[in-house]
Amino acid sequence: MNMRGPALGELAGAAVAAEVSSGGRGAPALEAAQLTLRRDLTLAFRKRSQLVQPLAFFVMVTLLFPLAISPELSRLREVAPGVLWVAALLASLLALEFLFRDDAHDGTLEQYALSGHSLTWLLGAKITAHWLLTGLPLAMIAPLSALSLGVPLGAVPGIVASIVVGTLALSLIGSISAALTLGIKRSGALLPLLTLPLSLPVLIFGARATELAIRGGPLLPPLELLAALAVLAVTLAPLAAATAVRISLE
Amino acid sequence: MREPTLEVENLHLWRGDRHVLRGVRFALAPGECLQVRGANGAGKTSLLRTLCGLMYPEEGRVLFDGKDVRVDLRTFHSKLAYLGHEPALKADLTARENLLYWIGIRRRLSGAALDAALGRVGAEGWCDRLVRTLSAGQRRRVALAGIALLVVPLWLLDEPTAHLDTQGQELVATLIAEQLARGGMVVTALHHELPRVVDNTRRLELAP
Amino acid sequence: MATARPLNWTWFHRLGSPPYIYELAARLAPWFGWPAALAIVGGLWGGLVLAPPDYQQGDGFRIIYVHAPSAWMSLMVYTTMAVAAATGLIWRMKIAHAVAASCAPIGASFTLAALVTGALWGQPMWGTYWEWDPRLTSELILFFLYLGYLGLRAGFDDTQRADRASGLLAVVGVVNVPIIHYSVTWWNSLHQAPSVMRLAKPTMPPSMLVPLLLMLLGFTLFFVAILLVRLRAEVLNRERSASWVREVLGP
Amino acid sequence: MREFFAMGGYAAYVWPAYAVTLAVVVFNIVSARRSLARAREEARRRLSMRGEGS
Repeated sequence: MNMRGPALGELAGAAVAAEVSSGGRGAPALEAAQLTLRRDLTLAFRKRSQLVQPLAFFVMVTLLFPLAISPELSRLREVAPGVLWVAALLASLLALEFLFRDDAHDGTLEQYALSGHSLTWLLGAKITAHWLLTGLPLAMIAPLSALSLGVPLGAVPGIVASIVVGTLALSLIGSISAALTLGIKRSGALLPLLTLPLSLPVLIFGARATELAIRGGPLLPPLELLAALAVLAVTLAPLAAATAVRISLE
Repeated sequence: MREPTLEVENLHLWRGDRHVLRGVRFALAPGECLQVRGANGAGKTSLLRTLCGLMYPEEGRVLFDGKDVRVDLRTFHSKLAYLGHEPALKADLTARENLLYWIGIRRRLSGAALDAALGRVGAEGWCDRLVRTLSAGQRRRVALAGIALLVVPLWLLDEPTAHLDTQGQELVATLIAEQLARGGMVVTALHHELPRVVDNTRRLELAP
Repeated sequence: MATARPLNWTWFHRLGSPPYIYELAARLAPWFGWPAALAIVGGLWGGLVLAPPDYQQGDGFRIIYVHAPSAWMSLMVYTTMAVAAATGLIWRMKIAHAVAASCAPIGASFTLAALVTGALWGQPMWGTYWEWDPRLTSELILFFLYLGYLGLRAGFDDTQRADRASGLLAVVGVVNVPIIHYSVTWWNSLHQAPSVMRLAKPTMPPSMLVPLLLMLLGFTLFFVAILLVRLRAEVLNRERSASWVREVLGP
Repeated sequence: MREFFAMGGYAAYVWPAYAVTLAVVVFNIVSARRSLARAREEARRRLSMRGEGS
């Protein structure tokens, strides 16, 4: 990364004009990623509706189940893991729509691709921002829904942990399909169709971890599998998303 | 240090059935400007996007400084500034913030440099307003300030004068002239003439 | 005007040359098609007539001769598709993308066959058409992966982008298939006793095994034959404006 | 012969399974041929359009 600095400086050497006093030194990749992250967070806080919508959706869906099944907490407790995870999956799917749409529309992705930095890193930062804005709040609000489904208080830490890790994996996996559908005008049901099969392992391990948390079983094994998925997604998904974004710009 | 040059050899680009670029070739030396002209759909944008490596030509090469840009696209990208149809600005950020985030990922920015650039494009009065409240011409000016801040040898400008008034068009011409004066190169797609003829401008006509 | 579309994959010379592939596929297709027919007829005769009934499942086990080859096709075709797509993405080889695009409908249709035959086998064996057996569940997910691939392709107007985007999806999918299968198996092992159905027991007598192998061979050859025909169509669609098309199609 | 078709009482499952697979095989043959024919036709149409056009 540092090698880029001098090369650019050298080039700019002749070209640096008086009005630009600070010189043409390139920002290092990490700084660029930080800026990207900060920008997305700033934007999200200015436009809060995108932040709130998936959360409201999540709470709504989990509220529907008692109404549809029964108000008996013992029965609800049985289905709570499934309800929580399916709702989390759908909510994160809803949020995916916003991940790249605006940036593709206004030419920001183009500028990222031409920034001279690794697009993989920049998208990694974007995905991180997306997870901080959707996955993490979801995990924070999940205890409320869980308690309304008759889940004992002791299970809450385990549930929160599994949703934190699981939503990270979901954001990463979803970024691939979100990037793939960028070139399509009416993607509609395509995004879920592409994302859901790939998210299945997350659902399975996440729901199992939640179930064990409720029953008081050893929830570490499924949590570890979930973490393994997240790690794998961290290494591969930004790369795949970057490739997909480049394809959409072609 | 040898001055960087841009050479384009026999570019052919297909989009589906359409043969968009048919053997485009040119060479550009430091301090030269190439004005790409042609009717709508003649492939001006495609040419610029191929030059910067977003599109892959079926045949031909782009050489920057004697090297095929495909070999190390990232280094090449760090030496160019591209202004597309969309000015890449976020409606919910102010003009200043936009530049901070957009140009900030390319180079370190001092507040003074930012102020100077915003002043150049006449944005002192409104640079702290949200971009959503700015007119199309004002947005264009912010984008131009961004390009001016990127001190790089090669500028690729797609219709830089779009939405601009006479004064704004004058500004574009001045910025281009300055870039050329410091030994930079400019390739611009424009169907009008620049209001003030920039020296060293050559023209490339693309047939539809 | 009739500028030939440039062939940009110079190193794959002949294999990358559309007219050559178009002609080669036409010549090769019968050499796969007829042996496929022969193997399938032989396999059917062996499987339906010669093979003895299974000591547990009676004649019901004969579904294996269509279920197992269909399931094999679903995975084999997906892998072929992903390898072709990766080749196309890495070397920008249009022919490879044409191969990948030709694979998808074949694979999807056989995955559907595997699902339906699996359900029909499940009813007599498990007493229910659908059992959340890991194999069937994975097969169902694979079917959705195929649908996603086809859906993504259909979403693009221009072939180049459709090729590259759907190619990437195929590669991502093939990385995920083992993970999905593992997670489904893991999930299944928690919730119920191991499945009763055993496919292709290692102790299968030759009279049962040989027809199965013949069917597998026949289906594979059939896949290649169909792939070659579809490939010709895909090549033609991508090369409509090239001058060789005029020569090939005649007046 | 009747015994053969009865499939030891499993006829209701065995024959539909074979029928479905046969249908898929036939579908593949037909649709592959149709797509080739359509591609040819389309290419011809374009060629003739181009011939008249220029």
